[in-house]
Amino acid sequence: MIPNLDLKNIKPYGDQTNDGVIQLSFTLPIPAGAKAREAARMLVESMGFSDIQIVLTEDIGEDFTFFVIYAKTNKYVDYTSIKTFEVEITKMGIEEINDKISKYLKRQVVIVGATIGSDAHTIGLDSILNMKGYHGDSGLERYKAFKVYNLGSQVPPLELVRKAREYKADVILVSQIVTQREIHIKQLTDLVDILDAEKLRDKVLLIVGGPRITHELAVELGYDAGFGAGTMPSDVAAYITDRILKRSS
Amino acid sequence: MIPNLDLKNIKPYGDQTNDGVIQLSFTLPIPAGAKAREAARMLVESMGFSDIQIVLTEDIGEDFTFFVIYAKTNKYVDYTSIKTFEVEITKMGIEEINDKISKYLKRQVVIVGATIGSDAHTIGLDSILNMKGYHGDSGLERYKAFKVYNLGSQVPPLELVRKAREYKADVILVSQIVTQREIHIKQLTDLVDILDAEKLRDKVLLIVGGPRITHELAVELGYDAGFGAGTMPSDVAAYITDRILKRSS
Amino acid sequence: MHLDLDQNLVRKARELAKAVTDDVQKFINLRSTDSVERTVTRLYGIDGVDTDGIPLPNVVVHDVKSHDGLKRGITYWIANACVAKSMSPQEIAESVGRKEFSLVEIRPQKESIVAEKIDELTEESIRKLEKIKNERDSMLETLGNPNQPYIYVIVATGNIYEDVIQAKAAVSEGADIIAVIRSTAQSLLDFVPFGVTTEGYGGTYATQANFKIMREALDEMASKVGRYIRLTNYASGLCMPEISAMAALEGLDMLLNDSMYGILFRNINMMRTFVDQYTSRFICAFSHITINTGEDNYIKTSDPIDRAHTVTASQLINEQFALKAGMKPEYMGIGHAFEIDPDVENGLLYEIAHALLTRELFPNATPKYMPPTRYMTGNIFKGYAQNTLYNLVSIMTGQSIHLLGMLTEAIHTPLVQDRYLAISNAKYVFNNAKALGKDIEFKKDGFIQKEASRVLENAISLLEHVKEVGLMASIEESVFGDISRKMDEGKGADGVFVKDEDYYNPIFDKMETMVRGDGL
Amino acid sequence: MHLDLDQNLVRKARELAKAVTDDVQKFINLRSTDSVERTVTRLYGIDGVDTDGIPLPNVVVHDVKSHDGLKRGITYWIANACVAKSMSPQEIAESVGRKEFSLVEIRPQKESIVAEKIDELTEESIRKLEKIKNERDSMLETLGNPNQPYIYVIVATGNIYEDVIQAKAAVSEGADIIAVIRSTAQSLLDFVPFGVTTEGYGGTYATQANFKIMREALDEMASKVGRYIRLTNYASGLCMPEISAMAALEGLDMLLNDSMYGILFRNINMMRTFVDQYTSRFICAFSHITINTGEDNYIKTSDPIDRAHTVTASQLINEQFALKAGMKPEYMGIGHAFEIDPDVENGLLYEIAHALLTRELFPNATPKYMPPTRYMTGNIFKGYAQNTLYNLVSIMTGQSIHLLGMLTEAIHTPLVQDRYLAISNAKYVFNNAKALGKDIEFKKDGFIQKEASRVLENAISLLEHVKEVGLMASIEESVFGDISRKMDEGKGADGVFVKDEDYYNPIFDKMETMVRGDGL
Ligand code: B12
Ligand code: B12
Ligand SMILES: Cc1ncc(COP(=O)(O)O)c(C=O)c1O
Ligand SMILES: Cc1ncc(COP(=O)(O)O)c(C=O)c1O
Repeated sequence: MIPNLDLKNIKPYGDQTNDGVIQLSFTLPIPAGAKAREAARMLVESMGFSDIQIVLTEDIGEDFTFFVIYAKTNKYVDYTSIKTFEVEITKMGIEEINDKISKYLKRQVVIVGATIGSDAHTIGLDSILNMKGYHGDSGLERYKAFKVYNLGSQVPPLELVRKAREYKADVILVSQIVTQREIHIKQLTDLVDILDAEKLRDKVLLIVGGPRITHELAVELGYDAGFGAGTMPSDVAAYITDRILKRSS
Repeated sequence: MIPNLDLKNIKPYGDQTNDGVIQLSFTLPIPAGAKAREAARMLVESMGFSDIQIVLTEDIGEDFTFFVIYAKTNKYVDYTSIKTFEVEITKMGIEEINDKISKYLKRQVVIVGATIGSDAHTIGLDSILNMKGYHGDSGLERYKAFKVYNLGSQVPPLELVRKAREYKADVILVSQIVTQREIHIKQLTDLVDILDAEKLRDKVLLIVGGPRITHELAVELGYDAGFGAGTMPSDVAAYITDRILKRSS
Repeated sequence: MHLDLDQNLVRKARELAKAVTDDVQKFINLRSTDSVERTVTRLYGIDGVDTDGIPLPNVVVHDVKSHDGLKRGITYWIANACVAKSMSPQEIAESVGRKEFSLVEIRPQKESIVAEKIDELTEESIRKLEKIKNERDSMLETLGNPNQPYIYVIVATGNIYEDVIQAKAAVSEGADIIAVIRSTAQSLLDFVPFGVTTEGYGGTYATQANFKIMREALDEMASKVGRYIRLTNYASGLCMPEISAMAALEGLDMLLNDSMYGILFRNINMMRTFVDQYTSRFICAFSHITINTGEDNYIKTSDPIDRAHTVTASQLINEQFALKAGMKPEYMGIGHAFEIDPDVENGLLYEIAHALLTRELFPNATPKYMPPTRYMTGNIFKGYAQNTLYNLVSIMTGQSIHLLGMLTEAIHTPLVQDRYLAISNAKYVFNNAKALGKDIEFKKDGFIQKEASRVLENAISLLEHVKEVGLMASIEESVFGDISRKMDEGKGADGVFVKDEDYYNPIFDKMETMVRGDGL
Repeated sequence: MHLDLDQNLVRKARELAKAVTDDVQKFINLRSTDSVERTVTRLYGIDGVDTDGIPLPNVVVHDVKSHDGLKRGITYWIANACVAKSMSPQEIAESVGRKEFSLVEIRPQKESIVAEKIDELTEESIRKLEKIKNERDSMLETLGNPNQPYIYVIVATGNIYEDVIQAKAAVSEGADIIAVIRSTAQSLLDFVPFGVTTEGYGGTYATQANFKIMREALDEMASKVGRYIRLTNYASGLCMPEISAMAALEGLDMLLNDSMYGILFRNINMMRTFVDQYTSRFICAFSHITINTGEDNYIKTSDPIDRAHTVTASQLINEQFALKAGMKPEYMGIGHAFEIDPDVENGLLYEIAHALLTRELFPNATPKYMPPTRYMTGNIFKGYAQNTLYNLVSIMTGQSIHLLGMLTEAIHTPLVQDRYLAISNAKYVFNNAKALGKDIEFKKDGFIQKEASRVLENAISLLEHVKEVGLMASIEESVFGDISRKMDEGKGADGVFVKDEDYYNPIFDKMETMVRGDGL
């Protein structure tokens, strides 16, 4: 780290310590020109920026104006006070997991996975579940400790819950990739509501993943955990193992 | 323009009218990870953003973390109230200018130009002064109405003032390109101070230009006008003509 | 720039693909589907919804089907009802919608009069389609075709009015083609939504009303910018042929239309898709609508280098299916994509080899080249660099339809400025590297030439296998996109039926003859 | 990838450049300058400032000059004083700084003793330089040379400590070369500032203390990343040879050093620059410091296509001057740039032709390729695309030293993330297009081959003219960079003098012999 950095006053670093430089770009729905530039400047100023350099003002057609701006923020964060809210994972190897599960649970953990609702993106979930895994990290199917049912895509929440019951699932893994107009929130909430209604919620470990998912959001929606972009299957495996063993003990 | 736009509440347009979407990028001098991400989120939130999507968190070495973020601002601007502060120019052709000057001033306007102080960037000033001009728009030397002395680069302010007196300049054109650590402010202020001290300030039209110059800044520093990126020589010519004729009448 | 392909291999590949599709076409010829029949009703002018919001084409076809009359084809029933009730097909449909009567229960009218009615309706419908097509063709001629590669961008706000705003901005920046992306999972709806829509997820519903609104907006822009602007939508999923008909009626220029996409990526029943794609394609052929095939999707789920030959094999299959539907090569937007992991050493050389292979295998087609998507990340700057190289490969290898990559591909559907940035990138690169393809040659048996041959040879092996086991069985074996689909599973299977001996569909017979006959 | 240049033309061009520089070298050989003499004092160990902050090398040389003793060379005076006062050169200089005595007033000591003293000082100094050079060479060998093109980035904060922070980050991201940009207009200072500096405009003052701080930081990083990291600064302006000496003493690897840049772009007196560049270059040759010539600057003020041949002509002149200073081609970073307006049709083909011309004309040199700057704008995205194509041309044409373009070139000196983005862009393109240059050929007499020949032919015509009128007169005619400079004008003219017959400068004589003799 930079020597003598004041951790209570962390600011962006551009060219110099604490200069606060940030790059912004956006479009205003007004015709290009001095007035548009002034509007952009005022907008950025109202966010607490100074030294506002509007480096691009571009007419992008139909009275839209695109701006690129560099400016210095007067905001800072107190790094010492930051609490992060994330899934706690203690890394474990495949063998370690297999051993622990067979020793303490004495049977396979049953995992049901699907992308729900209108979402047809399977690649993310498959990266977690399929043998092949993700970037060289094996998927859950590779673990003897897990029995995986991958239901694929566009599974209606009701159907997923039915299958979970049928397979006596310990864990439900849901993937949500499309987030436009908050459709994922709607679909994820539906699933929790159905699980609640069917009195199954407490019986399963409920996990959601996807590139725009954060653990915080997941917990807010009533899930046990949320996994975001770049998740490794082994992290999910370790988390599941840890929680399933804690529950069963 | 977008139909029925509320001009009193102009917000950025990303995907939908008034969604307020802005792209930001910056670096924090802290190691990558959940804590850094949270710091970035807090910082952006403190600027009045919501729906904060941190789409890139990249370790760029030595405990620097680079972020790319999309978020929605809660700020807006009242477009109807915007006053712009810019040089007023009434476009005039070369012939028109030559005629007017010869008719009313009855002599050539004497113009002295230089990039001052440590600044060696001549291309901008040359674009305004040289015959060749800028993007097909002829430079001031092309106008019969003007007698141009281009002193080149790195001219000490004192020297510039000496030459201006020697040539009996009506107009002084200064260029400033390098702005790091506000060196241009210092050099521009020096020039005004010297002109003041020599009691020449009121006798000349004093104009500054450069990619980071705004009219507002120029006036603040005691100049008559400021010209920014993409200035056309013909605009400068029209401005000079207008002001010189007003003065002489 | 030449790959120096062995022309015997090229011929062989094409023959294999022909053999593969000949087999499937036999199945197709015996069958029709609910959506094919709905398409007929649309061409006879049936539109709108009943009080429950169900589209009248569905109402009518469902009515006949539930009374077991569909195997004869919908045409007879409509014409019979028109004669009996002295109503237009639309009035008939509305009455059925109000449950006033069932078509099958109407007493059969005099055969010659019904036949006359059918001829009259058919004639009228075909004239209408021809008029629209001719208007488009002449507008294209008047305004002139832009240079290739055509700049193709999508709008996907979910709200047709916002789509229009953004499409217009894109056209004024230089877009040649506007594609309105459909709302998530519309392909799985067994009906086409009706009316104007302002809510959608990841796109805007494809409806005829939306088609019309966008077409008008683009025509307005076209005369403003003095350049013909093409409009694109999707004829995929359970309503392939209906959407083709709607597109023909509203003067669209292009449709995403693949002979296998629905099967593989939407888990739609095979037979349903094969039958539907055939009808949708001769409509396109008839109306001069360019199709865009979907091979880009294969290398989203499987490795773009190892499985490059599956793209080639599928392109050849798509071509043969299109030829069977009477389509001329110039209307075939053969799909492929720039999808190799940017971290692969010499990835650019692979991309050049693959892109040029498509170009050289289909010299008279208008290949549709798709941008990087799966290896795009939240690093929008890197994404912009990836798109720069993609644009370069496109201009070097002479692609025809060029879908622009968006720097925010991994984040959201394009913002208005994303599209601007994409267009200016493409314009920069296309102009800056204009003659590059013409000025370079590849080393004889060098990296690029060898890679292209490798892909072609593997495609031939694959096609040989497919020919042996049959296309349907090989789809079960997941040869494409690493995805397996079973013959009689999948959505919409119940919408397929074997035509009776008295099946009668004169409008399609006529269109088929016209597209195949005089090569119109 | 070949341009198929006419090798007779290449030979001819080189001969012309040699003839042009032969003439100038005659002038050079007769003269010395204040800064050449100050360089000698530095090599004899004189450093530091007097109480007014004036560097002691300046103090000493000024002392001798003001007493009219400089034409004999500074060496004699220092050695004489050392003997007389039994002091080291540094002690002597400090005393002069305190105005205790003037060197010229000291009584001449016994000649043989003075001569012995001179030999001793010279020996010691040369041993020191050799030790530093050898240490560098062996560190380079141990850690290994990175692949070419070397990734070269600048730091320019004005504060050496911030520079270090950012340089380290850059190295950990993949930079191979760090250049510390100098503060605006340092080239016009007729002295080298002393000590650590934390304030500068557009860069950080080049001082020996700053060199040392950065060298240490980079060596630390080098062992961390297991890659030799080169350090660069500027030997341009009024202190060319002094900075070369300082760089040699601190183990720098590269210096921006051009035989005409100061004349053209800094309005420094011609003779001053020609003499200074010669000394600075044999120091570089001696210490294995790679020079970077500045032809990129020409096409910042003149048109990059029309005036491309001025770049070529100047490169050949720079090469000849370097050869005269005993420099081996591998230490010649022959400069050129990617500066064509991005809106030019086929601009990329011109860039390829020009870049490859440099590469093929100087097969054993390490060309230094400069990124787009003048057509960079506030559109940072477009800038990133321009840099992507620049990176592509560099890897295709096999450049050696590759200065990275910054997406914010038109805005500010690089932010820490700008450098990261630049490095990742270069790494992406270099890897992705690794073998492209080897896999392609240009059409015989196509666009690129013809363009390269055109430039070479024009360069020959220009050199013919220059040979006729002489280099100095042609500079008056503004043949380079459209800039005219008069023979006896310009800054620093008063620092040039003709050497007396008794001029004596054994350390330089020795270095010259060594670099030229055994080709060390
Ligand atoms: C491939 C792809 C497709 C393929 C999907 C094929 C398939 N079988 O999956 C096809 C072509 C079918 C497709 C279609 C569409 N797509 Co799409 N698609 C993509 C694309 C290019 C890559 C996604 C991907 O595979 N990433 C790689 C995987 C490995 O990453 P990942 O999903 O983030 O998964 C990781 C983590 O998130 C996590 N994770 C994910 N799920 C889970 C689950 C659990 C339990 C856990 C623990 C972890 C976890 O672990 C994974 C490994 O680290 C993205 C753009 C992009 N580059 O991201 C667009 C993208 C996701 N698609 C998008 C859209 C809009 C669509 C469509 C709706 C467009 C349309 N209207 O037609 C359609 C319809 C699909 C539908 N109904 O859902 C948008 C979504 C916008 C948004 N934010 O809402 C994107 C971002 C593109 C864009 N910019 O518009 N798409
Ligand atoms: C060319 C160039 C050089 C050339 C200059 C050659 C010359 N004879 O001018 C050389 C190589 C010498 C050079 C050197 C340096 N440069 Co320089 N250079 C540039 C570059 C690439 C282009 C500038 C240019 O010519 N633009 C084209 C002209 C036409 O545009 P313009 O200047 O904006 O002028 C227009 C308007 O602003 C206006 N205008 C300008 N002046 C005036 C005056 C009047 C009266 C009016 C009415 C209008 C007007 O009208 C013009 C036409 O529209 C820029 C980067 C960039 N792309 O902008 C960096 C840049 C300006 N340079 C920079 C730096 C730091 C330097 C150095 C200090 C680096 C160093 N430490 O060595 C040196 C030293 C120079 C010095 N002492 O000043 C920085 C400045 C950073 C900052 N904001 O402070 C830039 C932005 C590059 C960077 N990102 O680091 N540079
Ligand atoms: C041929 C084809 N149809 C349709 C789509 C779009 O998906 P959906 O099935 O949601 O319409 C694609 C996507 O790339 C495609 O290639
Ligand atoms: C050879 C050479 N020296 C020096 C410089 C830098 O400028 P300055 O004269 O300010 O040191 C350049 C700039 O490109 C250059 O090419």
